[in-house]
Amino acid sequence: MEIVLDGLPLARRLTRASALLDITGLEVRYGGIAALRGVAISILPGQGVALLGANGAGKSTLMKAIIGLVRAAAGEIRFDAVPIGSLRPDRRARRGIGYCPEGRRVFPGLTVAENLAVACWGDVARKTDEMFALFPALAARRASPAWQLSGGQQQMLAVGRSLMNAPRLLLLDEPSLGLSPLLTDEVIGRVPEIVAGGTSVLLAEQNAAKALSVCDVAYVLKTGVVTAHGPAAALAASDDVRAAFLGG
Amino acid sequence: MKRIAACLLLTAAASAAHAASVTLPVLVPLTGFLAVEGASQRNGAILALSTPPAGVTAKYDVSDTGVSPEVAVNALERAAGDKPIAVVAPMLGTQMLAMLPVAMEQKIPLLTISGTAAITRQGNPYIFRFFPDDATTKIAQVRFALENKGVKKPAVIYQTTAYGQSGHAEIVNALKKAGIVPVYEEALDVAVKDMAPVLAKARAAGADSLIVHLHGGPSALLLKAAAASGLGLPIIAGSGLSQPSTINLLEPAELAGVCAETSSSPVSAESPAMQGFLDAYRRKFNADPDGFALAQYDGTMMALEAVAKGATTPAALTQALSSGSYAGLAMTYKSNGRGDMAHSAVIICYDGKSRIPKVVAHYTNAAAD
Amino acid sequence: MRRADAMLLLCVAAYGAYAFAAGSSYTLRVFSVAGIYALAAIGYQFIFGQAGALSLSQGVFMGVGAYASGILALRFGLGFDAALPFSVGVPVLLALAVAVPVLHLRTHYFALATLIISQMVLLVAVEWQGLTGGANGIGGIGGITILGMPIRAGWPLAATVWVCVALGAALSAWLMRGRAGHAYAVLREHPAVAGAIGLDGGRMRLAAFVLSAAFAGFAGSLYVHVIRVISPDVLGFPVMVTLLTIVMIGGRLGVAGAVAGAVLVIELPEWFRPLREYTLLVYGAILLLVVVAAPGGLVGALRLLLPDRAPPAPPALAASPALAELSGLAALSGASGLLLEIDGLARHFGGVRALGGVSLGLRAGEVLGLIGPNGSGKTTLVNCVTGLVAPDAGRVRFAGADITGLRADRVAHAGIARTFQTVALVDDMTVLDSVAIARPRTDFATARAQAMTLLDRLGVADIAQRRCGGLAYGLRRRVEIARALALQPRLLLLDEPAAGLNETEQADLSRRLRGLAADGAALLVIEHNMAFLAPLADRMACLDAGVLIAQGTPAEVQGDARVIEAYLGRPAAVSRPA
Amino acid sequence: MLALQLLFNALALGAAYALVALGFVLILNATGAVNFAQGDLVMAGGYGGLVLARMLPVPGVVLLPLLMAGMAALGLMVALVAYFPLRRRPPEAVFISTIAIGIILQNGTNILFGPELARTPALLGDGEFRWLDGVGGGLVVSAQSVAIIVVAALLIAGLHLLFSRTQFGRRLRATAQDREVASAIGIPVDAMVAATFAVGVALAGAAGLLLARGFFVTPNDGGNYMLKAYIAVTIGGWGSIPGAVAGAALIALFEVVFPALPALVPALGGPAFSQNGATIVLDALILVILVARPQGLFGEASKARA
Repeated sequence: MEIVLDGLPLARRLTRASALLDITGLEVRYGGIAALRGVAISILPGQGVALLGANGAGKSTLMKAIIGLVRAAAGEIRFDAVPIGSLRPDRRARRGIGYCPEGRRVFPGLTVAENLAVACWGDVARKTDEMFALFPALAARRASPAWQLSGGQQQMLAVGRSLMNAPRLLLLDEPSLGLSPLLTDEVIGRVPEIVAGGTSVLLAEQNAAKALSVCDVAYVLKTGVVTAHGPAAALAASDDVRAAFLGG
Repeated sequence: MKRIAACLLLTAAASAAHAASVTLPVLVPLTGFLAVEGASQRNGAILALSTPPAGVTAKYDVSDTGVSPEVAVNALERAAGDKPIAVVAPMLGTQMLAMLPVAMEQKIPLLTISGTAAITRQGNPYIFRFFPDDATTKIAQVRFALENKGVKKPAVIYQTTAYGQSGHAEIVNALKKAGIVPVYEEALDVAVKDMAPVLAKARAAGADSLIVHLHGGPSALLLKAAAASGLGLPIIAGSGLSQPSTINLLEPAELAGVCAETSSSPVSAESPAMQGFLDAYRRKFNADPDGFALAQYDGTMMALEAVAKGATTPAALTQALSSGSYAGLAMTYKSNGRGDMAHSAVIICYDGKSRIPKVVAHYTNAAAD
Repeated sequence: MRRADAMLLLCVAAYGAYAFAAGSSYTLRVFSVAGIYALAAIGYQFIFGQAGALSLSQGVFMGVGAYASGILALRFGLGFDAALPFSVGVPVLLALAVAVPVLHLRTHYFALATLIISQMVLLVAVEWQGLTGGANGIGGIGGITILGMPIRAGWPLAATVWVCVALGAALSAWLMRGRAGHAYAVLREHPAVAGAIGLDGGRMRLAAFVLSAAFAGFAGSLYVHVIRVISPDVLGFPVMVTLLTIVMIGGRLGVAGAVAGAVLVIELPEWFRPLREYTLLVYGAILLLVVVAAPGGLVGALRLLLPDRAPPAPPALAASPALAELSGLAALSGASGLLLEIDGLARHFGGVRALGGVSLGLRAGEVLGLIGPNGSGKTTLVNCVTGLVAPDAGRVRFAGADITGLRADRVAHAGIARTFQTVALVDDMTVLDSVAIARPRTDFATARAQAMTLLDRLGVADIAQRRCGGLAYGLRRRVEIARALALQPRLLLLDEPAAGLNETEQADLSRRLRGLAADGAALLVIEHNMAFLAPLADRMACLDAGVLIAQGTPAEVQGDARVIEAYLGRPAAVSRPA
Repeated sequence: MLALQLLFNALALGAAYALVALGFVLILNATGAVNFAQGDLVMAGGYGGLVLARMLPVPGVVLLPLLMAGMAALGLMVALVAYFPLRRRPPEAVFISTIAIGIILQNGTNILFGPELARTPALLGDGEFRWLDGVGGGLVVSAQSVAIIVVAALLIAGLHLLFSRTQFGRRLRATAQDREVASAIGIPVDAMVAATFAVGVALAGAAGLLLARGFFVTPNDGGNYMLKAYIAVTIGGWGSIPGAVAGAALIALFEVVFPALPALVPALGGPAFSQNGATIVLDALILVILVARPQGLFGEASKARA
């Protein structure tokens, strides 16, 4: 067990070749302002990875850079060892990256079933049934327009939608946002199941304890820089995490 | 009279006294809601300009005036730079009103077929109108309705355009003189599609006939709706219905018993000279001429004849047009002192079997002569 | 004036010189008509450019002005000059009448509303034949006379029209110089900020609309005496489309754009007249090409090609008059001794509870840190206090007065300033002007000098003349805080001021904020960054799901079990698959 | 009987207007921009029908799919020329670029076909059915009007099926609702927007063919249809598809039934019930709707426009 601050440990260098997602030297700028600087992250197949950090630390920006909604000013993003940095978002999604945006952003005028269907390029009926099995609360509301759902149901729908195309990597951006603790448990509690199904998960969360409890590995972002990373259990006990949120 | 016109046309070469080359630009609306009428104007003028009297060569350029006064004035100012002997001016009344002061400044005679009454009432010596004004045509329309159709309780339906409002005033005037008040009046926008409400209201008002003063398209829509609803009332329409391109959209049966006023009906080919014009027009433009085309042809020809007789400056031409008389194909043209050259109108009627109307009545506005 | 704008005006002047030298009545007439459209377009820039509202009634204002002048000339023999109060006044009255129901509508709804009003005016003009002559219009209107002197067609007329254009352009430039132009830029780009710095957006939009109508009416009265006929054509949609095209092609802002656009758009079809029926086809194609190729219009394109030289030096610091001191504010507090009292404030959005009855107090000279997870209602609280959002329930009292539901600009004038979570500065404006604009009731030169003092106070005086667009994040933050301070607030609400700042910058900001509090201002600081907030705040409060869950000293709040849980959460009560 | 006749006429006219409005609202939803050429595209559809009819002497119903395919291609061109280069600009830019497209279409057809009235072939035939001839003028139902209603109903139903039952249609809707997320879950949004233009313009073309039989077509007709679509969409609720259909129906009622009310109810009268009066009353009604119920009659309150 080791925690490495602002460095690249030897172990990580060894795993790069087999990584599902490998990011090096990523820099993203908004106007003249760097939102991410020199970010390096690696995710193995079947791994649950927590991305921790306070508001404004750059978690969402990193998610968007991976799916392609923001352009990287520098650095490389490899998925399955293939550089994807120049691809359009829809191309990246079709290669096997599922994206569940911050704030849910379900399609309000589409029904629950339709929200799921539009994200699927395979057997829609089978995948839809799978999602209803994963989130039974959604099954009862399959014909309701998404805007009528409660916040928790919308979040489940957004997660379900991002899983419809059987992604190998799922990007979950702040799924607990605006949810009660009970609902947060219900949504984040699905992560181990998803990981067990063979999908790697990158979970950006400000609810650090919960995120760490369901992930194997964690990265801590602070003002656009990775300040710590390591096994989840180690980070849970670390002062770095607490510091990232509550100062000190 | 018509024989004289024919002779004039055939012997034009012999009567040429002077050789002259003149510029006579054609400024007419080729885009916008009056583009059909403008095209008739252009064709009539071009036919005259391309077959001028012997000894005269006419240079002409065609320019679009659209429908706004501003563009028409620009076009006239631009044409004035070429030192024209006269210009063919658009039939849109508002454009003519705007062009009149410029014509006065530049001393250029305007040859037009606009029916708007006001344009010859501005005291402008440079306006020459070769189409009977609204008073003449509407008196003909109303007299025909009263005298031939026995109309007592007419419904008057007109357009909200300059053409429609100007004609409407004259219709109501003419009816008033005969002591008749329309039982129903309605003004229609050119965009009105469904004529059923108008017909229903006319019927509900107890109308015994429709006196219609609409542009070509709306006239056709009205006739279609009337035929479909089995209205069964006499319809006496305005010159909008005399255009062959409009008539072609209607089935002959839909036209049965419908009459309309116009200045002339070239497709009816009442005389050999008119037949000659009809043939020449069809050859050149692959279309049928209407009364507007013939009037503009006559008017342009009158000017060219005057040139042939020595009126080779705008001033001389103005003088010649305002004092002379010309036996054209449609009628004899002579100014009443204000620039109104045409003083008679015809009524055409359709028999329900053919799209070619018969000229059933000629009316001359004696008061204007 | 910017170099690009000057260059465009020079081009127009050169063309004008050519037109006058050529002396053909055709060229001069078209140039005169272009001048009339230029005037109407300069007016259109107020509402469409400055206020950023797509109005489709500018053509009708011009037409109404034309009708007013034309009818007065025909019925009462009034000359162009004598009729001016009416030809400008009638469209202005129409604009005022229309503004009440529709001016608050946004984007396409405003566009459609103004379009429909235009259609109604056109119908009235066509139907009211007794007054307007109906569709036939009325001819025989005299040319322009000034003090009884008739202006001949040709160069005297063109000169008269273009003198009017020059006067109109000068008036427009004068009205939009200094504060007003910058105020409209803020209103257009960041409407919420406009309220927060005390600008009355509604009144500004109304002023722009009325000015548009006035210019249009003036242009219309020229038009009717040049075309010498009144007809409904001048009220028709094509005139409106022409004006819109002029401004889109020339540029939405800056009189140079309107003038150059008008000359191009009016002259172009005349240049292509030899193409006959293809004229308008080619015109349409060129219009499309220009819109696609030059998004900012001619002005925008030229400004890229001809960037401005180095800006003039800022006002000297030494000469800056000092701002009134902020101290002595404690006396203004309410009976309870609190400057700000929030009592039971609640707000729902749709079915979501953003604030569920929050009560808080703040004394003068105190710094209160407000923390809470994302979505816990912190920003909504600030929005409710500053009048951006109306609360469903609860009261807000400030310095003893009830300010609940007060409009944002009034709240600002009462002495409450704020910053925004995402920095909202106008990219094209200089730092100095961005701050000076918020100085209330001060002439702009003084305001700029005072703004220098504030910039200096925040350590950014050296970038005063730079445009905000290219600034680094930390600098933008400080400019925004300086702008809030320019209101001389007694209460300052800061929404995540440290976000995006590095540690040195944070320390610097913290020191400066403490200084403000020491002067007697009250500060409410929303922040996630505890390292920054804890030393700065006298007290801290924590919101979670719209409810206050803790209040006390920073140490107390940071150690509170509920706060830690709200931030770090409990471990999920799920078992991992084996 | 007259009332029935007028309602039927309004239904036929409203059905055609609904297609115009639907094409408009689809593009509006997908791009957030007003396609000001929509009316001119309806006009172009009329002339397209004319061209096809000259090449193929078959009933209009057979020409309709061909025309819609051709118009869809034209829609793609419009998207390529007037929308995609401007998609990152404020919506006013597309406003102007589509006005330019309208100018080009209007003058292009004027050059190609001349200004005369033109007429497309009937969908099926020109027959008409008459009932109760004796009673108050009887009820006349032309085959063309029935065909318009049936074709429009089929197209609207087809559109509904497309949007609710096909992946393609659902993805079009998803793209219209949140373009960024749509692209992030794998939907090629540019292709979807282009497809929306194709569908929207194909509908305009269909409306053109339907309208140009009974009401003819000239190159100047575009502006009028554009205004109708704009108004229908606003009455119904900006972006609402059922709203656009209802708005179109309301416009048709105001054109056909409202001005005829004095013939139905003799007590009514006055200038309000003239054809122009009806337009002013409708205009005033729209202003009231805009001010009092900004989300339109069918829009959701959540999509407020202020």
